[in-house]
Amino acid sequence: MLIALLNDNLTLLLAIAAGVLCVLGLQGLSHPKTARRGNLCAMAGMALAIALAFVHPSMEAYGWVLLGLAAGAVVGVPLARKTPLTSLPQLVAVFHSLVGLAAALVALGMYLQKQAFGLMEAKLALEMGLGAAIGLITLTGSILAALKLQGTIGGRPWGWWGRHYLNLGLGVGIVACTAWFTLTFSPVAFGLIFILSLILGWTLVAPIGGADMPVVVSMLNSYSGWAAAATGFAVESPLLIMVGALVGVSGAILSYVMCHAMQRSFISVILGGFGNAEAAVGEASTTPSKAAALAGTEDVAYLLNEAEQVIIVPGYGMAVAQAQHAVKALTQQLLAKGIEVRFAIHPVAGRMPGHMNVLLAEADIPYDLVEELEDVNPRFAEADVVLILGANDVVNPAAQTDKSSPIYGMPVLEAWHAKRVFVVKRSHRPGYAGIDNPLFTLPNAALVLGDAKEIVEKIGTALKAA
Amino acid sequence: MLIALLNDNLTLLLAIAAGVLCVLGLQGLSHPKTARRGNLCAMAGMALAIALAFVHPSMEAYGWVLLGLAAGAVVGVPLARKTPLTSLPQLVAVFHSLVGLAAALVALGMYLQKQAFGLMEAKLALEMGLGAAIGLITLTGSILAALKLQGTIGGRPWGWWGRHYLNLGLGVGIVACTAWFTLTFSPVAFGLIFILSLILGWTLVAPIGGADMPVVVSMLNSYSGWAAAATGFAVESPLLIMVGALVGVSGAILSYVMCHAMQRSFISVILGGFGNAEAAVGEASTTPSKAAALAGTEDVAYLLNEAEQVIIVPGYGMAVAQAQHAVKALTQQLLAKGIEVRFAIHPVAGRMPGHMNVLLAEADIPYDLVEELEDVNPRFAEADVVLILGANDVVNPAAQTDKSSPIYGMPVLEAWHAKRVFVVKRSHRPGYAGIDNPLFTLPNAALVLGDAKEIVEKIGTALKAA
Amino acid sequence: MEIDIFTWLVVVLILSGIIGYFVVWGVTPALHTPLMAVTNAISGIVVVAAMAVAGPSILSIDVCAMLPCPYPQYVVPMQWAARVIGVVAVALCAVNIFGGFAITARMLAMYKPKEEKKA
Amino acid sequence: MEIDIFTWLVVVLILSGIIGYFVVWGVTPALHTPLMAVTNAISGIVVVAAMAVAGPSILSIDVCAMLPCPYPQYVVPMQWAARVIGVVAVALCAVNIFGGFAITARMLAMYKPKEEKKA
Ligand SMILES: NC(=O)c1ccc[n+]([C@@H]2O[C@H](COP(=O)([O-])OP(=O)(O)OC[C@H]3O[C@@H](n4cnc5c(N)ncnc54)[C@H](OP(=O)(O)O)[C@@H]3O)[C@@H](O)[C@H]2O)c1
Ligand SMILES: NC(=O)c1ccc[n+]([C@@H]2O[C@H](COP(=O)([O-])OP(=O)(O)OC[C@H]3O[C@@H](n4cnc5c(N)ncnc54)[C@H](OP(=O)(O)O)[C@@H]3O)[C@@H](O)[C@H]2O)c1
Repeated sequence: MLIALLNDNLTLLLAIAAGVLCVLGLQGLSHPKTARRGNLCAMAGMALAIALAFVHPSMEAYGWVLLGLAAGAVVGVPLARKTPLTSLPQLVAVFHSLVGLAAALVALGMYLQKQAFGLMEAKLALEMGLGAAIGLITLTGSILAALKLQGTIGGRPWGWWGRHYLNLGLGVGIVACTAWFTLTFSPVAFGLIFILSLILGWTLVAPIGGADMPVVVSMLNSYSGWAAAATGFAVESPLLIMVGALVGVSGAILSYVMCHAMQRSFISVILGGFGNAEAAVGEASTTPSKAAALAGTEDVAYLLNEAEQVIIVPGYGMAVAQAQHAVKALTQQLLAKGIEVRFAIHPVAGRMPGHMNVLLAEADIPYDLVEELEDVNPRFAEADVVLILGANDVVNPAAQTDKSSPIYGMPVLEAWHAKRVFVVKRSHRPGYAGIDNPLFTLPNAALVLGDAKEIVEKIGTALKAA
Repeated sequence: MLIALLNDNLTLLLAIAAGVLCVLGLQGLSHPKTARRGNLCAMAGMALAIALAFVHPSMEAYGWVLLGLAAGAVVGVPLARKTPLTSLPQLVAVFHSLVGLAAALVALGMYLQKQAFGLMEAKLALEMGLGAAIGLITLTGSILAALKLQGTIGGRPWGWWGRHYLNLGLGVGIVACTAWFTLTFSPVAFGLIFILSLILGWTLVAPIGGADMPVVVSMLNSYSGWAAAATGFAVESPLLIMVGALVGVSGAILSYVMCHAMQRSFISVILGGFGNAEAAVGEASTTPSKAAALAGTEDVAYLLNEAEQVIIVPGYGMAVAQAQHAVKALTQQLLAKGIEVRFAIHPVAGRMPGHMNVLLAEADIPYDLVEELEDVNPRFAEADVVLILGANDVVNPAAQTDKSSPIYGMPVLEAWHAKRVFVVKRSHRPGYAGIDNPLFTLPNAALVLGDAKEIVEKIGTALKAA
Repeated sequence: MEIDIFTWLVVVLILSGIIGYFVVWGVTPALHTPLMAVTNAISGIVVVAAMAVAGPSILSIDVCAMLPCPYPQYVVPMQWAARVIGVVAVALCAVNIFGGFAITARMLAMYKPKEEKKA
Repeated sequence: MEIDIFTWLVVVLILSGIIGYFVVWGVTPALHTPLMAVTNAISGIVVVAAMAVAGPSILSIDVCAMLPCPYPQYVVPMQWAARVIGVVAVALCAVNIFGGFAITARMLAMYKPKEEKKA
């Protein structure tokens, strides 16, 4: 029979210790130097948590539990090892869905166990209903987000006018069923909570455009944390509550940071208003309005060779092309010629916060060449050449000039102030937000069409010849 | 009869809310903009705490308690309003002593109350013993620190060889009496805890030199917090524990910051080792070894007038002379002439962390002229004139050159790199650490003898004439 | 002293939320991706609850003599169902934990000691 | 579920200590003096305990019929002594609280809005 997790003073203190280790884990991320130590702390915390669950007096089915853990490890580790870094956002979304499902299953399992002996209580029913609802919303929401990110279903938002009423109705339905369940412990009510939550997760995320998926993923991260916390109340585990709150707060803060960097309100993202505008513009702008100048790799190499200051702006395209190592080689060539090279990182370049930093770090590009938005923007005016590698929205001047643009107000990298701007991309298609970029047709700008990695390599070869 | 403070769920949550308000109070200090709002939060937290104590079911003697509160307010507010800013460290030390005494009195009161009904318990006795001991150590330690800071008793450390053994003996005695008290609730044991703790507070602080008093004050701040936390365990109040821990950690971190800025180990400060060396050197160095050049206020004004970049280094002397407003006026004169002015702030300039910042803020000197050690040090080489106003130890080059100096290793403001250095002070006497300053006899340096305020005003007048 | 455990758990929630606030704002933006990965891993903490569901021994129908079992004939099957569900939940969480830490480690391995000079 | 209140209080101590660590390191060095002043003020929180000592009503000697009073003749004087001691402690803490906040306010009043531009 299930015994509540809190059984003695020592276990409580050890559980808190496990939670503190997780805090130290996040604390380690305050600096790259301590980050790996932090990760080890978090691992130790989780190991301690699992160990405590193992020595719990009610634990009997060691074999079964070990089987479950082993199965998870066998699936999880290769997944983590093999997934290309560009698919990380999807993978993270999938992982969130698993936690959501697990929280719902825990609620279901507890219900079966308690009902078997006729031991359900109202307070427990409330907590279980809450845990299951948050968990299942996370489940379908994350799956949909992952599919949108993967491109399996179009990132196109679902613009039906009635969607807000539908969501509201589903929300009210879940609350009502939870109340019903709390009072009667009826399996029908519990089942309805499951079904309605599954639907709500989907309909919440469906209206949101693909461009906003990273915010959604972060929000679902937060939800998965609150699902864990709700489960913690049901099983009376302060550890679950502590770690759940950490995760919940972390996801919320990251969503906030992203929305802030895109200069948009969280509410408008969640209600999917932006997604709409984007869809409309996106369709119109698959062909550029004015012809953009084109340039060849030799042109770029020639001008780089003449330059004194070069700024490289990496974007999502660099990640897709896995061009970071080629970029590193090019950087070394330029530095060897005494040319000053900087990397300009926009906070939402790529598809996750810090995405570009991870890639540049992978290629071992020195940290001190990398600059953030505020520091680098004044420097564009002095730059001779700006090389934009698969970035688009984050260098879009419309954000400053075109009030009707959906990204109006978002701070961008002001690459256009430089003497020469080269944009490496494969086509005339717009970036993730689906909007035209007037930068490409400016007189000092030219497109270099092709895969970022190949182009950078060709520039390198041409530069060697120069 | 005394009822434990934790009596129902709502009170617990409200108490935590009061604690959270105090956290918000400290959080507000992360920026001057939010600091006043923070102070209001902390006030609200304390008000809520007092209100909760008032509505507690066991509360009967409203009149008495109100009397106590009123008496405290009548004494505290004028004290806080009238004390000159230079005496703040002493005042803070005195306040710590009050909290320490209050914690000890609470323990005594509880003991009387419990004993009256024969309701003492071992756990309670242990917590009360601990609270009383920490509180009383804080009491005498703080009083002695305040007296040393005030200069009523000399800052001279007490160098008796046996002091470490005495302290150790007293500590062991307190532990033994606490054990005895826990087992027997004997009033004799309790009394001995009181007496030994009072002595220990004194003998702990006596060996520490005057120069280290600010560290000691901060450490006693920490102790007063831990005394509150120990009391919190005795009365079972999570609020006392929460706020006590905040204060305890804050004091410890401030001590650490100060020791770090002075490049010395906390242990050596507490054991009073530094104090000794200082005493020896201090006596030898009341007369300068080489003759320092002297300069008049007209010389200073002339060179200031010619300068392009001026750096002002304020120190304790500026606080003593209350020269900040005169400095502000001088700064405006210089700025009006197109001369660049900066203020260089050493983290331990003055007698408390942030002392100089408070004074400059009081005189309304713009925040962006004020620079910290690391930022300003590279700039001294470009400065035409450095004006040192009552600073001494924080500009002592011996910290970098003289391995035998007690301040060797402490980061200092490298004023000597400037073209001309003027040091405003009243005499040839050394600074707080009691050691000679070779800067004064360098060829590019000169002393301007007199009170900082008068000198600065004279320089201003001379500058107007120039 | 009639404080419910529930209230204490609320206290833990409040204090942990505050800790989370501070610790997350302290994370450098360059490490926001590893942060997402590591919070993903630790959200697998639900494994503790899953183990509590999967772990208990299966009681026989005799227990219904003492407890108000509503459907005595299903007492054993329901417990087995709970165990299977619990094990599945354990496995799901384990994917998260192992996968999340592996991804984090993989990302952090890119921030090599060489870059650590920028303190 | 035999968790002592004491253990929960230890949990509060640990979590609050962590919060204190983060919040204090977040204080800008320029405000370290006001920080000392405000922590000084809030350390007057001992007033809560002092009020608990000063506040209870004085029970008459009759109570010794139910409680194991060791010195029945002193039951009332001891309670009065506790009350007086409690009131003194309340006053001491009040000096701290009012004085500490007043000093902090006085110092912070110097950081005027004009300086707030440096965000
Ligand atoms: N980082 C985050 O946390 C985050 C969060 C939320 C939203 N977002 C959104 O994501 C976007 C990020 O901006 P961004 O400038 O980095 O990317 P972007 O605007 O999506 O543009 C990426 C560009 O890379 C090009 N590209 C794709 N594959 C390429 C390849 N193999 N070689 C060369 N070029 C390639 C694409 O053009 P072609 O197809 O023509 O090649 C595209 O124009 C913003 O809209 C931002 O709001 C990011
Ligand atoms: N700030 C902190 O938190 C803190 C903490 C711990 C220790 N300390 C210690 O305090 C010291 C601070 O260094 P500091 O350079 O600011 O001060 P200092 O080394 O104590 O020197 C102050 C100087 O001001 C002069 N002075 C005093 N009254 C004056 C007046 N009315 N007009 C003009 N000059 C006057 C004194 O010389 P005359 O007597 O000749 O005038 C003295 O040389 C360091 O030793 C530091 O370690 C500070």
